[in-house]
Amino acid sequence: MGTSRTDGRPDRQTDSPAHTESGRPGVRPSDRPEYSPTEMMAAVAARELRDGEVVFVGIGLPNLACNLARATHAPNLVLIYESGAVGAVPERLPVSIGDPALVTGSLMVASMADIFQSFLQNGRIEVGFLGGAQVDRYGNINTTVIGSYERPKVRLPGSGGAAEIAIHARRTLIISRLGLRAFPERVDFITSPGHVARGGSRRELGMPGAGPVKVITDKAILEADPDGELALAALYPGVTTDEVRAGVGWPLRVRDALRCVEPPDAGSLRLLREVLDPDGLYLRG
Amino acid sequence: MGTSRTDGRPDRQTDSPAHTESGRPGVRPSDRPEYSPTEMMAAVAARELRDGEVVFVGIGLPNLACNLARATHAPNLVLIYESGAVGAVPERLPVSIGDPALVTGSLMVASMADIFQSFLQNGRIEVGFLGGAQVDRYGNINTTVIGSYERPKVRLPGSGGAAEIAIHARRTLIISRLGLRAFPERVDFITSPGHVARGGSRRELGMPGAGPVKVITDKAILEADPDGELALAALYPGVTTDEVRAGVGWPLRVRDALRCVEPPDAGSLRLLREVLDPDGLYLRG
Amino acid sequence: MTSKVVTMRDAIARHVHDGDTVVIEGFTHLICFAAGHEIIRQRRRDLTLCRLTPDLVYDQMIEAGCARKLVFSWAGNPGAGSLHAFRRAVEGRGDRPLEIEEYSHFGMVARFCAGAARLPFWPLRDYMGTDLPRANPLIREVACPFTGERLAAVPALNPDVTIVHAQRADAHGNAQIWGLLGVQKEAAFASRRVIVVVEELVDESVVRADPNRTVIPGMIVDAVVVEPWGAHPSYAQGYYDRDNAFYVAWEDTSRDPARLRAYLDEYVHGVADRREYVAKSGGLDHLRADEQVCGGVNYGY
Amino acid sequence: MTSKVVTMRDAIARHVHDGDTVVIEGFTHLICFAAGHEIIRQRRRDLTLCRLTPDLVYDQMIEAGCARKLVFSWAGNPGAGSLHAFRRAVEGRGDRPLEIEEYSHFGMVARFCAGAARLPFWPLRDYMGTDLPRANPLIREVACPFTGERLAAVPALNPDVTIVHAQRADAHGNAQIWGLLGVQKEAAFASRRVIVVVEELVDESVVRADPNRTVIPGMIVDAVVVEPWGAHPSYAQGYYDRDNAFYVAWEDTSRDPARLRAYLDEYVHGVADRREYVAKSGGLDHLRADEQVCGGVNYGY
Repeated sequence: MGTSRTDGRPDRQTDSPAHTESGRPGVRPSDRPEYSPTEMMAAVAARELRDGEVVFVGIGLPNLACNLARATHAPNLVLIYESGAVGAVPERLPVSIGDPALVTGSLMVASMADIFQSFLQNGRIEVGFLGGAQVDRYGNINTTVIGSYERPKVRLPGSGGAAEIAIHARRTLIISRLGLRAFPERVDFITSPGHVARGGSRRELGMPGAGPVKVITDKAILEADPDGELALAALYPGVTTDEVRAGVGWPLRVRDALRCVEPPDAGSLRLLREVLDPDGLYLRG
Repeated sequence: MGTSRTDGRPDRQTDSPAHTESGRPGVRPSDRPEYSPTEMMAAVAARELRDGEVVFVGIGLPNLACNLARATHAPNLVLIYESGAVGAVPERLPVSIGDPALVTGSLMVASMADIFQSFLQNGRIEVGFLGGAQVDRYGNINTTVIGSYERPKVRLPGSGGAAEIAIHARRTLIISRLGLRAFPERVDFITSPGHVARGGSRRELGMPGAGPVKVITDKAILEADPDGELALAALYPGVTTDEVRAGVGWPLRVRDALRCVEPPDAGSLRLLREVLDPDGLYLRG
Repeated sequence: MTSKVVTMRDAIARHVHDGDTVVIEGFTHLICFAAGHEIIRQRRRDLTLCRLTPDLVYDQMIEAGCARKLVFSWAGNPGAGSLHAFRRAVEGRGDRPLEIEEYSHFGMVARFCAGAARLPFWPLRDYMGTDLPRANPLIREVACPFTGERLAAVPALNPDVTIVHAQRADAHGNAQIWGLLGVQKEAAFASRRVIVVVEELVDESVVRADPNRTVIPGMIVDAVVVEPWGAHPSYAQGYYDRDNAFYVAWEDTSRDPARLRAYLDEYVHGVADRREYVAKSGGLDHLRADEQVCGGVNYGY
Repeated sequence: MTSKVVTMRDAIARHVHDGDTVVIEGFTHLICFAAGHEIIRQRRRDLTLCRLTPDLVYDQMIEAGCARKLVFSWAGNPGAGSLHAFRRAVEGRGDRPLEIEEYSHFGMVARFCAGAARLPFWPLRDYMGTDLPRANPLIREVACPFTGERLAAVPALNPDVTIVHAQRADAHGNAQIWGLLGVQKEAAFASRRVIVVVEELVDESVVRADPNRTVIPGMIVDAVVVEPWGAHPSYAQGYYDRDNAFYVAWEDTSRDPARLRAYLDEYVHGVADRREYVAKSGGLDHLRADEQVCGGVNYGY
């Protein structure tokens, strides 16, 4: 996973093609088309998906990322929704995790008992997407309460399927915008465990999946160091380390080999804007 | 349940209509049409089924009995087969428990996981049919081995679904021909528990169902006394108590209020012979 | 067999009592708002409401004062915001308290599986490293008798009554569902009483023509209610689409208790039945489904 | 995605190895005799064969010397008598020993459920008062962490390879089954490798037109074999009827080891593949199914 540095500057070598996130030649800031941080997050998430993988998809950015990947480098991605749709090929942008467009033309409809037992607990899900109101230093996620459980300041929706996705997916990708409220040192409540939860590490606690491999934010990518702590691993174009640090509620480690993330290409942007979310339902943010 | 007597004669009052098995007026021996013991067993079993009940059906005589009941007094009987067919209306005589004719036109096909968990273990099965190579003094059934389990003289098929039917069906009906080999005092192996198994009574062992309420033989009906021991409860026309005793490997109790079982009526015989088993596949025995 | 078809009013009057544990299931798909509204109209009280996703239907029932307790795993307005009646109650800003019992989706699914199988618990590999067992002492552990491994365990959920919406059923309640199946089957089998609500009542022969399509057998059903559009604003695959605008608008409606109550007054208390609701909602024809009919299969032999 | 379609010969050569735990499932319906015959032809040895009902297919494999062990719950010839190769082995009258591990149907179903869910055990309320736990020490007990009740427990069954026969699948193995479902789905999900054998290869669009009909998703399938009549003498609903005369005749065939071996020589070793088997069996046209096609349903929205 590499070591971390603290000087806050990206490594010079990160401009070389071999170190860009997509593996294609880097693009100089002046060449790149205009794009929003949200579009960048969708594009970055899409790149994390390999052709043929089985992905547990959520609504919003994860759905856009998966369908962008399907339309570009991963045409055989298998999209599974916790609602039961397997191999979904939605003809419109799904606005709920149980949208009828996820069923029509899908490969299979499974009962939720099968989705959780025979697909997820069985170890068949390669990638899971997670997000939430709070993500902490170890990649733990809170979607339950702000404040105490018994007397919450803000009651959030709760786990849904997130706890078990966090435990069972072979790897997870967290998507969340930086900010001190979103990235506290410790979450108020661990809904979905990351690398080090109360009680021990994932392995000690018997979690089958590898946990969050990347936290995709609006400014940078964080990755877990071997001890489970999230570190700054890659910066988006034009972002400084200090900007990222300012959005995180703990002293953030910075990797020595800090990478520079390539912006979305024109084709991906066109797909996102014209085909996948023409009304800007999720991209407008 | 009544008490038992040992003089071996049917009670005089059993000729009165109120005490015949079918509840209809008794028929004098000289009036009755010719019928075989197998036809009698099928007819007697059919009478045990009430309209609207849910029955776990086996192949052979139980199937004939259920379809006879459906065609006569119980048109709304729901037939369930362990293979998954629910509400089957077979258009031909099924020759296996998974016959395609059980599926075509049925109300539902359930997976076997659902059949055993959501139907049987759930307590939805009102009547189960059982039979086997050996039935003992307490209604325990052996369909596993003659001799020892490790070095069997005869290896029988085993439980199939019988063990759990015996445990969960609200009541069971055992169909078996009398004979010293078929009715030993103690079975060589308890495949399907009756009233008193090794280890205690049904209630002590936590079995949800009531167990065998009747053992329908080719000569008489046995029923369990309150202590779980089978007793002679009703004789078929023309059969003596001694004949029944000769077919049972223990000193058989005889109920004081010994009933006389009415023979099959002409309509039932015609249905059995002409509609339900025209080739005599199961009735020929 | 005598028909089980009754009106929604009669079904709720007969089968849903004050203090009952009630399940109106359906994951996004086939959520029976018609039943929820009738329960509100009949002013049931002290209900323990269970659902994976309380959704708008339970938000309405909470505001209407039907609920004593909520058992759930995800309490949001899918894709559109919060359930504000729920939040007010749990955040201590509401008119009355609301007890909660919280799981994850898998935990709720497992509870229904145990209930359907009439086992007292269900094992699952879950909850390690989460704070959920701390929040809910009914999330426990069980040791495997073969490996010694400690697994999570949740208790069976056996509701007093479960209400399942389906595309079609016959008069005895043999119900066929396609599209998302959620936990409808498990919830129905777990329940003491079952009400099946359908878009379309069909002859038994329609059911018998395709028995693999049957999800709930009539033998476990107590009442059949025929209620077209009964799942609106959720949807029924092949019948009508989800009314997303309604879900989006709910964010503002439910945030303001006065507006929410005005909604209930007009669309729930202000109508006698579902037919009037549909009329008041403008007919809903814009949501009617396109035709995309699949082929049949051969059941011959 | 590249096609997974291979010949039966290649599928067995690649996925069934000496010493494997092998499941050919299908309860009366869709028993893949074609796969059993190819395993015999390729002379696999020391297999642990698991099935609820060993049926004729395992009786043949036992006689052919493929099996070291049999895991089962009902070992008879349905409606027709005994499996005599099985009986000879277990009664000590055969050429070689056969280890057995015996459950009831529910126990076997529960083992596959645990395997599919990748749990180490499955709880069930069963076996009290029976001698089965005495005969099989893998039938154990587990205590409910809520009620303290002691339930039965069986261990997961996770085969090396499961072979499932289906009416149709696409080239990636998305398989649709109707009629009796047995434990096909659970066995496939429990298995390390899965071979799907179909009566008919269909375009992916046929599967996608009716996704609720899909029982096994291609993502868990390793090989697809197209083998019409591959389940004979069992049956495929909508394709051909069960060959009951074959089952009845098996009683005499299997009772005599010499006749059984003559059968294997002629119908298994004596043919190169399923096509030749069907031709040698006289074409089997008398078993072809009648047409009884159900209607479709609307997946529109």
